[in-house]
Formats: sequence, C-alpha cells, structure tokens
Amino acid sequence: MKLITAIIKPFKLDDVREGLSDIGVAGVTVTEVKGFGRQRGHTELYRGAEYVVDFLPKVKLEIAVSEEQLDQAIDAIIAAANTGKIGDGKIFVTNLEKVIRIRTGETGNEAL
Amino acid sequence: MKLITAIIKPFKLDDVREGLSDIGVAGVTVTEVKGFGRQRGHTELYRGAEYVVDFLPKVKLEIAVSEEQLDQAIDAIIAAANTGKIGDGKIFVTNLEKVIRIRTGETGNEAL
Amino acid sequence: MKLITAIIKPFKLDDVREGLSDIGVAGVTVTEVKGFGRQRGHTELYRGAEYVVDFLPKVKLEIAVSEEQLDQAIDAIIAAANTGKIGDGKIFVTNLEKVIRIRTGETGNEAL
Amino acid sequence: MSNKIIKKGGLLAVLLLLPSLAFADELNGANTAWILTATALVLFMTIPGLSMFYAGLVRSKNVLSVFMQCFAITCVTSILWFVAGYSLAFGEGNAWIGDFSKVMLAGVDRDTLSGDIPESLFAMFQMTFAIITPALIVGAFAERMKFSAMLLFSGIWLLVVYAPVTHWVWGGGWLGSMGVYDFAGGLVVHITAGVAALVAALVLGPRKGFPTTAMPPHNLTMTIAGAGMLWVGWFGFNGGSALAANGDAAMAILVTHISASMGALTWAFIEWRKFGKPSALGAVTGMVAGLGTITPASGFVGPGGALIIGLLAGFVCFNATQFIKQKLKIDDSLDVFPVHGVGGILGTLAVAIFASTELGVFSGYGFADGISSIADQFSVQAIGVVAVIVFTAVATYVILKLVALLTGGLRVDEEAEQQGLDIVSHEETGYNL
Amino acid sequence: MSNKIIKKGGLLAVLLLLPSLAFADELNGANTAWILTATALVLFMTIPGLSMFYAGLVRSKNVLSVFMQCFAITCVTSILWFVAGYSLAFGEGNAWIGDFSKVMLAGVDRDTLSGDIPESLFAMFQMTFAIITPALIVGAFAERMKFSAMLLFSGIWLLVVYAPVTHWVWGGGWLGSMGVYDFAGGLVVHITAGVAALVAALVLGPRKGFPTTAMPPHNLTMTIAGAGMLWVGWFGFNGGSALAANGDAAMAILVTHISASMGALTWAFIEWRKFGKPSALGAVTGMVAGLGTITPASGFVGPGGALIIGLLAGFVCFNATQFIKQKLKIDDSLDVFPVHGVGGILGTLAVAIFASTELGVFSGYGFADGISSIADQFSVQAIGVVAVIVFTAVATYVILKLVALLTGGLRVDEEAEQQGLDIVSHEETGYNL
Amino acid sequence: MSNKIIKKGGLLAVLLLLPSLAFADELNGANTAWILTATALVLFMTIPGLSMFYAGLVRSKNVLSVFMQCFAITCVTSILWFVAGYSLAFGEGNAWIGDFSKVMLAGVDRDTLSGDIPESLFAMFQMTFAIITPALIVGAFAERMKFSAMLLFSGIWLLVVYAPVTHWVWGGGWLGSMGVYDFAGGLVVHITAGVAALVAALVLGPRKGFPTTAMPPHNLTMTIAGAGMLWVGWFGFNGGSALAANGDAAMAILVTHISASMGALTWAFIEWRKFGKPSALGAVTGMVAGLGTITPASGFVGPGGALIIGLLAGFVCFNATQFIKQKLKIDDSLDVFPVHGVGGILGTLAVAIFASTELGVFSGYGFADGISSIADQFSVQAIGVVAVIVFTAVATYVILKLVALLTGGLRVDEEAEQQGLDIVSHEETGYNL
Ligand SMILES: Nc1ncnc2c1ncn2[C@@H]1O[C@H](COP(=O)(O)OP(=O)(O)O)[C@@H](O)[C@H]1O
Ligand SMILES: Nc1ncnc2c1ncn2[C@@H]1O[C@H](COP(=O)(O)OP(=O)(O)O)[C@@H](O)[C@H]1O
Ligand SMILES: Nc1ncnc2c1ncn2[C@@H]1O[C@H](COP(=O)(O)OP(=O)(O)O)[C@@H](O)[C@H]1O
Repeated sequence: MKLITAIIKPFKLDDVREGLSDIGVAGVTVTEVKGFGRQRGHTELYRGAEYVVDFLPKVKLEIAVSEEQLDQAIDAIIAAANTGKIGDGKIFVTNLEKVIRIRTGETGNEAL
Repeated sequence: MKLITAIIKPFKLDDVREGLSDIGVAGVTVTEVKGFGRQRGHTELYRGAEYVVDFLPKVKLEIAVSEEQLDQAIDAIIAAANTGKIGDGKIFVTNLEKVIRIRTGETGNEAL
Repeated sequence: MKLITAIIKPFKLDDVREGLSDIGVAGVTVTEVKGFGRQRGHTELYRGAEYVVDFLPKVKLEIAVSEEQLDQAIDAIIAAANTGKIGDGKIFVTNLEKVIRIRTGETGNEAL
Repeated sequence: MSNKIIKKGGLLAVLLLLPSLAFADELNGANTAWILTATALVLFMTIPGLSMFYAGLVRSKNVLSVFMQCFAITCVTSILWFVAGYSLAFGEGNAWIGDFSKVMLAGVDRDTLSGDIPESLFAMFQMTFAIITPALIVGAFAERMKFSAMLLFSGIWLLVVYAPVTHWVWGGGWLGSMGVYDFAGGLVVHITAGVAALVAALVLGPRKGFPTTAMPPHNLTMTIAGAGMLWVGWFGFNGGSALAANGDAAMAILVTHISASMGALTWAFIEWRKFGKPSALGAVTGMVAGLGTITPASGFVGPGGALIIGLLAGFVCFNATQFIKQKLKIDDSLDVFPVHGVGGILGTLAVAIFASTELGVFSGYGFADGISSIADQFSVQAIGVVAVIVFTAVATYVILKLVALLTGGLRVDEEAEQQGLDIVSHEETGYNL
Repeated sequence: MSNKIIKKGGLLAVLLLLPSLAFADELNGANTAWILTATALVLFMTIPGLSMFYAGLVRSKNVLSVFMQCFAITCVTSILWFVAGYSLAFGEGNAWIGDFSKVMLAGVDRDTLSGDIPESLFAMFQMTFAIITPALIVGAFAERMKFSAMLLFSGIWLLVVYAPVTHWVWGGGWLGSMGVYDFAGGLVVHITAGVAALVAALVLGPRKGFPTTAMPPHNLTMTIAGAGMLWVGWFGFNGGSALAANGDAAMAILVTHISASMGALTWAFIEWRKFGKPSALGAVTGMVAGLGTITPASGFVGPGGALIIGLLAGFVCFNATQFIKQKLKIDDSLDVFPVHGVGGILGTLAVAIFASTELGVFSGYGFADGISSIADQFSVQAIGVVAVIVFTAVATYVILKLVALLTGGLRVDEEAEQQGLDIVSHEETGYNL
Repeated sequence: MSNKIIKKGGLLAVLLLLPSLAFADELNGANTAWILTATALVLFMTIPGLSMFYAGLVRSKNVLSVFMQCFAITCVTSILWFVAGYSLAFGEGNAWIGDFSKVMLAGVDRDTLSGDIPESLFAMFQMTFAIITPALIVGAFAERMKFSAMLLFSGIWLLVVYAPVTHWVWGGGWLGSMGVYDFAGGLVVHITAGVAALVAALVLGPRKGFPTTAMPPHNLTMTIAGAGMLWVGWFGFNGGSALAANGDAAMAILVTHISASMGALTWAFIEWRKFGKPSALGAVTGMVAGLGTITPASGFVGPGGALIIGLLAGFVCFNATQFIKQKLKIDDSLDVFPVHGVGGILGTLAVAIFASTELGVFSGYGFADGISSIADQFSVQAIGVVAVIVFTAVATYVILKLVALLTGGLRVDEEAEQQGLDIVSHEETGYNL
C-alpha cells in the first residue's frame, strides 16, 4: 500500500474529496498546514509596522491507497486541484508497510 | 526504525498516551486533524441553510519506534483506542531511514 | 528523494527556514503540533483545579529534498534549531517514491 | 423635533403636573440625563454590537472587513449628519425634505433646546440612528463589496434616502402630518435598511459559491455577544425615542423587551419543531426580528400587544428568511431584508391594530390625532410602508449604479473574494491565535 | 414596591427638601432616568455579561449551549415574569406569596406609578433580576443538561422559588416585615441561585470524567470580558436598587466597587501565596465573589465596611471553592454555590455587623426600623438565610425530580456529552476559525 | 470639586432659571442620574474596553497577562484612591497637593454633596479616571514586565504622579488657578499616561526580537470590539465631566463623537494614500487618537472645532507613531505615547485656539476667566503641558528605578518572555479552542 500526501489550496478541498470519492477512495485525513514555496505571500501592516507573511494557508491530505488505486488517485487529485496558478501544491508518495483498522484489527487492503 | 502514524478519536488521546508510556514509549507528536471515512458526519443548520459536515475531528499521533517496539506499540494503541464503534481510526506504519535528536546530534535508536 | 520531517521549537521556525533558504531549499510545509517527550510540561490552575499540561507546542516541518541535498538540509536544520536545551526536537527521514508538482505535472527532482 | 412627542395626548397634562416642566422651553435635566444615556446605548448598538453580530456570521477571512465597514460607516455618516444630514432631515424645509438652515449645526449652541432637551443632544441622538441604518445594510453585501464602493454608497444613501425619509416621518414631512405612527424607526430605519439590502443583494449578485458551498458562521460566540449588546442598546433606541424619562419610555422598553423575548422563543420553537433542534443563532435572530418589529410600535402598544407582535415577528421573519434564501435564492448574506425589512413592515402595519384601546389585555394607547379606527390608522401606515419601500428601492438602485460607474464595479474581483477581504482590502488578518 | 425604600429613615426628609418631589405619587424624572439606565445595566449583566463569563469557562464543544441556555432563560423568564411572576412577587397577597391581581401586568399603565417611578419600569427593573437569578444556576449543570429539561426547570423554578422568596423579602412578605436587610438580592438572588446550583449539581451528578479529566476553560478572554461587563452592570444592580438617583445609589455603587476590588485582590493574593502565581481567573472570580457578597449589604454599609466585606468574600469564597471541589468532589461545574451561594450568605450575615453606626470608619447606616443591635439584626438575617436555604433546597429538589420525570431524565446521554452539546442539542458549532 | 464647573460663566444663569436647582447645596437628581451612568461608562472603558483593546494587540501567549494587568490595576487603584488618592487629589491642601483630610473618604456620607451631586459619587466618578490612567500605561511595557513590578509601579505612580497632577488641574491647585483648560483629562489623564509610557518603554527596553521579529496582533476582532467600547464609554468620560445633565454635557459628547470620527477617517485615509489600503486597526487607532485629543477640549469647543481637532489628531498621531517606532525604534509596544501622549498634548494646546468665540463656524465657548486671547490661553496651556511632562517624566523614572530595586528587575527573564507571560506569571492559557 502507498500513502499519498497531497498539499493543495484550501478552497480545492471539496473538489478533491469528491474526485477521490468518485474513484472509490473513501478515507482521507486532512490537516491545515502553512506552506512556504515559490508562491509569494503578502504583506500585513499594523500601525505602520510591516510584517511579511511568506507562509500561505494550505491543506494537506493523507490518503492510504492500494498499489492499484495509486495512479488513479493521483490523477484524480491533480485533476481537481489544478488551477494552473503557482502554489497549486505537491503530491508525495511513500511506501506503507502496514495498515491496520483499529476497530476490527483488519490489516492490509481490507483496512483501507 | 519505524514511524507509526495513528489516527484516533480525540477523547482517546490520554488513554493512548498512557498505554504507550506503560510500554516505555516516551515520545509522541500529536496533530489535530479532520477525518473523512465511513463514519457519518452531522448536519449543521444556520438560519435554515443546511451545511453537511462530513469531516470529523480526529487526532493523529506520530511515534517513532525501534523495530522491536513496533508490535508492542501497535497493540498498545489498539487496546487503548478501540471502542468498537465506527470511526475508531487507522494505524499506518512506514519505514524510518534516519532519526536524529537535534539537541545532541544522536542518531538511530539512541535518538528516540 | 527523501522527506525530512523535523519537529522543532516554534520560535526557531524563522531561523530554520532561513537556514534552508540559504542552501537552496525553497519549499517547506509547516504544521502546528503538540509534542510529548522528555521535556516537562507545566501546570495550569483554574480555581484550584490543577491541570498538568504535558504536551508542548512544537512545529513540524516537512521538506522534500533530493538525495544530494539531504545531508546539507539536515545540517542546516540542526544548526538553526539547536539550543542545547531539552525539547529541541527530532528529525526523521523517510524515502519518497514519487513527487509531483500539481500545477505542471512535473515529477521527481523537477517537482521540488 | 420629532413629532411623536407632540402626538401624545397626555403630554400637556404631565407638563402641568410637574412644576419643573412648566415651561416647554426650559431644559429638563432628567430627560437630558436619559437621552444622554440613550445616545450612548444606541451608539453601542452599532459599535461594537451590530459589528460583532455581523462579523461573527461571515467567514474568518472577511471578519475584519465587516468590522471595518461598520466602523467606517459610523465615522462617515457622523460627519455627514453633522454637515448636512441633520439639516436635511430636521430643518424646516417642506413636506418632502428639510433645508440647509442647520448645515454644520448652525444655530445649535449649548443652550439651544429641542423640546426640553438640548438640541445638540437631539441631533446627536438622531445621529446614532443615522449611523446604524446604513450599517445594517452591510449584511446584504458582506464578503464581496469593494471598500471604496461601500463607503461612497453609504454616504450618498444617507443623504439621498435616509435624510428625506426621516424628514417625511419625524421631521415635519408629509407622512408625519398624515398621522403615520413610527415610534423609533420602523419606516425610517428598518424598512429603509431592509429594502436597500435587498436591492443591494440583487445588484451585487451572490457570493461566489452561493448557495451550493457551505458558508457557516466563523464565530457564533461573537454573534451572540453582539446580539446581547443589540438587545441592551435597543432600550436606548426605543426607550430614548420617548425623548423623556417617563412612563412612555418605561413602557417602550417593557414592550420592546417582551417582543424580543417572544421573537426569540418563536423562532427557536419553529426550528425545534421543524428541524428537531433549536439553535442559538435561531434564537438571537428571532430576538432581532422581535426588536425590529416592535420598533415602530414601541410607544403606542401595551405589553399584551407586544407579546403578539413578538410572536408574529418570529413566525413571519423565519418564513421570510427561508423563502428568500431557499426559494428565491437571493444572497442577502446576513438576512437583512427578511429580518429587518419584513420585520419593519410587519411592525409598522401591526401598530395600527395594537394601538387600539379596545383590545382588552392587548390594548395600546390609541391612534394618532384625528384618526379613530384601526382601518384608518392601517391605511395611513400602509401608505407609509409603500411609499418608503418604493422610494428606497428606486433610489438605492440608482445610487448603486452610479457608484458602480464611479468605482469601476461594486465588487472585488473573484480572486480577491477567494482570498478574503481582510487581506485584500485592509492588509490585516483577524486572528493569529 | 420594594420595601427597602420605606425602610430608609431619611427618605421623608429628602422628600420635603426637594420641591419637585413634594408629592410621593408624582413621577420623578431623575429617578426614572436612573432606573431606566439601571435596567439596561442589569440586562447587560446577563446578556452578554454572564453568558460570556460562563461560556468561556466550559469546553469549546459546549460553548454555544451555555450561551443558548442563558439566552433562552432570559426569554422564558421575561415572559413568565410578565404573565405571572411579577404578580406573585409584588402583588399584595399575604406574608408568603403575592396574588394574581397583576397577572399580565393588569392595571399597570403608562401613568401608573410605583413610588415615584413608573410601575412599568419597576416591573421591568425587577424583571432583569428575575432573569439573572435562574441564569446563574446554569453554571452548576453546564455541559450535561438537556435543553428541554433546563428550560422547564428554569421556568418552574422562577415561579415556585424565585417569586415567593422575592415576595418574602421585597414584596411585603414575612421576612421584609421582620426587618430583614437585603438591599439588592443576597437572599433573593444569590442564595436562591447558589443553593439551587448545589442541589442541581448533586441531582445531575458530575460531568463524565470529573474530577480526573482536565476540563480547562476554553476561552478565558471571553470569561474576563464577561467579568468586566458583570462589574459594570452591577452598578445598575446595586445602585438601581436604591430606586432613586441620590446619595443612596451613589454610596451603593461605591461600596460595591470597593468590595469587588478587595474580593479580586484577596483571591489573587491567596493564589499567589499558596500556588506561587496569581491568576486572572482567580482575580475575576474573587471580584464576582466581592460583588455577590456586598449585594445584600450595599445600601446599608459604608466604604470601610465594604473593604472588610470584600476581603472576607475573597477569603471565604476561595476556600469554599476548594472545599466543594477537592474535598466534597461535587461538580458544581462553574462554582456557583461557593461563589454566589456562600457569598450571598456571608453578605447577608455581614450586613448585620457593618450596618452598625458605631464601628468608626467601618460604620454603616443603621439597622432596620425597630432593631437596635448587631445581635438583633443578625438573628433576623440568620432566620432569613436559613429559611431561604431550606425552602430553596427542598423546592429545587422536587422541581428537578419532577422535570426528570417529564423529560425522561435531566441529562443528555453519554455519547452526546462526549460529542458536546453544541452539535447534539443545537446543531451548531461555536468556532470555524 | 472639579473647578471646571466653576469656570463656566453661564452656570449661575442656569441655576436661576431652574427652580429645582435654586440652591447650590441641594442634590440635583438629574445630574446625579447622569453621573451615576457616566461612572459606569468610564469603568466600562477600562474593563472590558481598554483591556480588550490592548489584549487583542499582543501575542496570544500574553493575552491574559494584559487582561490581568488591567484588572489588577483597576482593583489596586480603586482601593488606593479610596484610602488616600482622592484626599491627595481633592483634599484642600495647597497649590501642589491635597491633604489627608479625606483619607478613607472621611466625612463623606450619603448626604454629603460635591456641588449638587453626592460627594460619594464625585469620588467614585473620579476613581474611574484614576483607574484608567495607569491602565493606559500597560500598553508600553506589555509582554515583558513582571507582574509584581507592574503592580507596585502602578500603585506608587497613582499616588505620586496622578494624584498631585489631578490636584494641580482640578483639585484647586496652581494650574487650575492659572486658568488652564482641561475638561476631561488631557493633562491629567492622557499626557501623564503617555509620558509615563514613553519613560517605561525606554527604561524597560524593547521586547526580545523588536523590531526585526514580526509581532502581529493576535486577535484584532478583540481589539476592535474593545475600541467600540472605548468610544461608547468616552461619552461618560467627556460628557460626565460636565458633572451635569445639561447642554454642556450634550455638546461635550457631540464634539467627542465628531473628533473620534474625524480621527479615524484621517488615519485610515493616510494609510490608504500611503500604503494603498486603509486598515481597521488604523481606523480604530485614529479614533482613539481623536478621542484622546478632544478630551481636554471637549467642554470648551464647538463641533466645527472638533472637526479640525479630530483631523489634526489623526494626522499628528499617525506620524508620531511612525516616528517613534521606525525612526527612534522605541518599543512603546502598543503606541501609548504617540496616541495618548501626543494626542493629549495636541488637544491641550488646540483648545486655546478653538475655545475662541471668534472663529465663525469653528468657534468655541470662550477662554478661562480673566483670559482674553488665544495667545494668553495658549501660554497657560503650554505651561501646563510642559510642567506635566517634566514632572511625570522625572517622577516615573524615579519610581521605575525604585521598583526595579525592590523587585530585583522590572522584566521577566528571557526564557519567560519566550514562553509568554500567561503561563509564566499566571499559570493559565487564553485559548483552548
Ligand atoms: N520541497 C518541498 N517540501 C515540502 N513541501 C513543499 C515543497 N515545495 C513546496 N511545498 C509545498 O507546496 C506548496 C506549493 O508550492 P509552491 O512552490 O508555492 O508552488 P507550486 O507547487 O505551484 O510550484 C508550498 O506552499 C508548500 O506547502
Ligand atoms: N484511506 C485512508 N487514508 C487516510 N486516512 C483514512 C483512510 N481511511 C480512513 N482514514 C482516517 O481514519 C478515520 C476513521 O475512518 P472510518 O472509515 O470513519 O472508520 P473506521 O476506521 O472505524 O473504519 C477517518 O476519519 C480518517 O481520518
Ligand atoms: N519517539 C518519538 N516519536 C515522535 N515524536 C517524538 C518522539 N520523541 C520525541 N518526539 C518529539 O520531539 C519533541 C522533543 O522531544 P523531547 O524528548 O522533549 O526532547 P529532546 O528531543 O531534546 O530529547 C517532543 O515534544 C515530540 O514532539
């Protein structure tokens, strides 16, 4: 199994989740994160004190999938999250050695 | 070394942490996350505008352990986090190539 | 490619980010986390009800780097985040099988 | 001076009874003390009251923009009211509009009286009404209007819509002369604001994503705290409109309070029956509906009447909110029209009934001078309602189109809307917790 | 009418001195102005004051439920007070309870006076006391009570406990006739609420997890902001209870303020000594203790006495809080009994001492008519305290049991408690930051 | 008694006109009603107003420490004012300081009058000024001062700086005798607080990381809500300083309101021009500048003058803020000196101009007795400004050095500053959302 970690723009969350549902991926874990990258931040001004905010709000999705689902899932994420503008984010894939469903103790693909 | 990523119900956090302490795992990093899965969310209503909340508050634990501790740690988590109800969460295991303690520069099992 | 996960003290975030920029690592994803470890927490008191807070605010950085950048990046993080006091945090390294830039579809080192 | 005081039959009797009130042109300290307080209370309604009430309802990324809009409106309308608004509303003028005799409060000195309180105080008390009315409209175009356009619109609207309507009703104009009843601003405040809100919502169009995307309130605790402040401040709004510290003021706050309570309970109970659970947002919305609805009636009805008015307010405004949002799919974002507009209309009409002295425990304190039946009072009220709606709708539409021309469009662009107005328009963020 | 005004010897002298007050049955505008204001201030204490104070102390998942409880209580008690509560409390009746002569405020017109202020205003001012008293109890059963049960309980309690006790003390009943001193509600408000809270905490049982699980306040900034509002509003509570804008009212707010300050400092200093650090929550809790404790005494003691009363309040209520929570392990979740109940008892007894005119700089303004020693006044006060505690405890217990029957249990089920009342009972969430 | 009332020529005439005011030593209920209210409003400015305004501006980890500082100062200064401060400020004494004749309010009974209001009320009203002045200074040393040092400093400062300056200006002292104009506390409140803030910022040194590290406000919604409360409360501050419910009070709140509006608009428009965007924080800061600046002038100028004063306030205080922070790099953390100090100076000088009756629409109500030109009034005002600045600066410096000795340093250590004062000094956290 593989763990997909996708960092996307927050307002794309609903689209991506729907895209994943459509291909049968039901489970996702979402974290609010801040991203530094090429996309430029903005400046805030408080009583004349300038404050450059170079991190941007992003959303991180973690999705455990079977090998078979991997490519399809990646495509679905790209399709939904792509705006063509800088800051669209990244997808990382790592290997998952084990997956367990706490409720039942099931492991492997069953546990997804 | 292995990295255990456990997604559990928030109110089980204390139990799990104690369970891990009991078997000698001292370090844990905790993130508040939102989970989508089989567990159904709820509906919120604001002046008649319905708003289906299908993500649920979960807590993600990341625990770096030595190979030897792995199974024991997984068992401890399952024992503490299991309620038998849907939404209890998942455990993911990935391989850790390197662990370093920033303070001392120690690496490997020493750094845990 | 490798994924560096560094857990550091929050007030070191700016230093670490600068350290990484200096060696050419432009992208970082940051999450606010809570850490349990050897560093002791504190006690809060609310109308005489004692409440031991044994988790501490930490910041988690996730940085995807090429193999070549790995050691340099680790060194930069340690240099910037080390205070010599307990609780400085950990660095974890895992293997990244795939990296994709959502905007362009680029993969591998190009996508970093 | 507001003519509602003149309307009240019993005033002369009271004057004769109280030695210290024997001369109408002598300052009454007690009334002055109360109106000083009431003025503070009505300002309190807008800042922080209404601004918190509204700001809690939008998304986090727009929270400061709502505060800023309420604040900037407060400042701009205050200056404009002082410069010209007061004169246009309360200067003698004709049946339609005041004049320029009191521009920059000319002739208003520390000793100048309006009735038995200082005229500076009367102008200031009225200023707080002139502040909250355009501030109410903010709810309609929240989360998408350009700050410059908003500012320009509010300023022009104050002078072109609010000031004349105030003159019609309270400044010696045609509606007042007909005997229209509007104790504290059903026509003047709530209908003008509500109708302008509806027009603005239509002209600007919905927020991107409405109605499919969920836009839940980002901080209901702020909204509820603001609602509490509105309730408290409303005592100054309605009680202060008696312009005296007497039984009229007391009865006004009593009926105000009862209507608010009934409005809140009604709304919450409808939710309970319909959706299974009563919500806090529903309760406070019903409360505001109860307050807005009783406003025109507050000096003319008794507590029994207020009970019914509050009940109607909760019921009618609840259904109006559902209708506008779910049937018409108009993005009047914070429901200004269904709550204030509909409530104002309802209350302005209902006063014709509950002012009647012949309804037993639901009786009020009688009709306007020269009016002797519910039907007659009702037709006067209905004329007022229709006139104010039509005038406000047309004028608001024209102003918005004009402002759109001047500012190159009323809305921020799509990306800015996405990012949120706080950063885009004000370079700030609400929370760094 | 509250008999505390009648009690005060000096009133007649004052009446004779002031020409505009020559007839007792003539409206006094100044007093009316102040009581209008005081009414707004006391409403402000509950919403948003107390509701913020309480809501900040619970966990995030229950924040709206607390707001909703305070709000709903405000609405329900207002209607019930108007319909029957006022009549039961202030209708002539007998020594134990009023009557139904003023049901729906029958006979209360715009011109009807109570003393020298409008009776509608007196009823309204008292209504704000009737609102805050059941709202105080919310702190005891926060985070676990069913909304329906809470609503039913509060309504019944108002009529069955609050109204009679008010009659006993202020409405011409037996305690007032005995000469009991309770200026602004030590017996009537704080002891009834505090004792009811204790009973409710015992009957409902602790929150799941108490006392082992930490349940830290989710937003102390909200609590402290609410505390500030309580302090300010309390000027209306105690100062308004003079029912006049005069030296009594002024002295009442002065002693109120001093006691609040001393209570806060005392609590914070105890923490400082005992735990090493003074906390903001400690300071504001001590402040509320100081305010609650001075309440029954506020019209009868001088500022020197207030200093001591505030000191005692901080000390005694601090220790009561520790005792209830750590020794008895009762989950009176927001410490209503140790702060309000104990404070109310303490103040009701202490007034017997500090009303004495013979304590030098700590003197007060004398005992009730016909009472001439600390001991005699003390025994009257003690009778009042015991009677109110026993009656409240028994009646509250019975009401709770009855409500449990009617609603199928007072508490939400365990899973609902886990998930939080906001979603479970109201389908809302407090924050979407 | 404050001598500003004596200064006003027209008072006698007013007295003769009003039968119920015929004797100066008779209680005036209307004035009492208004000052009771004003007292509540001024307390409201500090808690919760100012404490929220300030607390929102610091970082999350210090939010409670700011609340706690404001709260503790409220309590400590209240007690000290009662014990000795009032006597030192308003006891007869000499030109420099009062005496001990009113220690613990000796001789102040329920019937004692000060002018035509109860002296207990006058003392209480003034107490609220004595509370807010040291509380304002908190902004200078926020996020780094030891709680013990802060408390000691505030207490000593009240007695050593605030009480004498109050005596000079309002208590019968030398500045008042010279005819200095300070209606509601430009010299007494804003200059003393502002100068003390600057000295404290210099003595304590900047926060670790200043000015390179960004320290953005953690909760601007809290700041803006607090700002609204300050605005509303300021009606009591300036309007109450008339010590009467009359045209003076009314005019005072009118000019206050206009200056606040202009100050806010000016600041926001400067930002708009200079940085491209107007900010909500800028608007409310300009509003506070407008309020602080009009304060000394509020009883002496007309609304036209207030317009100019507000404009100047926005412009001058904006530039002072930039200068102190960016040029001098002084970490007066919440900009107390540039807003309150500079505003106070500006207003104290400007009143000499706009009190003139010869400026047409910008006219005021004339100079002090015996002064007949702008130049003469200006030189008196300038003497006042210089004297208060020098005295405050020197005395504050000495007190800080003394306190540093007593508490072993004014600041918490570096690690504590890192961790935040909430945990370190109070063992609490603001938010557990
Ligand atoms: N090397 C990296 N490691 C971890 N996260 C990264 C890395 N590079 C980018 N990111 C994440 O991806 C987000 C988008 O990256 P950015 O460079 O701004 O735009 P784009 O992905 O369109 O090139 C960043 O905000 C950050 O959260
Ligand atoms: N494929 C997945 N990838 C990542 N996280 C998942 C996945 N499936 C479930 N989760 C996480 O586990 C949580 C529980 O899953 P759910 O399907 O609701 O119940 P259960 O684990 O009992 O079957 C989810 O809320 C989500 O956070
Ligand atoms: N085994 C572990 N797994 C995951 N995170 C850990 C582990 N050990 C420590 N951490 C993280 O590192 C942080 C610092 O660890 P700690 O033991 O307090 O100090 P140090 O790293 O200096 O030894 C912890 O707060 C926690 O977030």
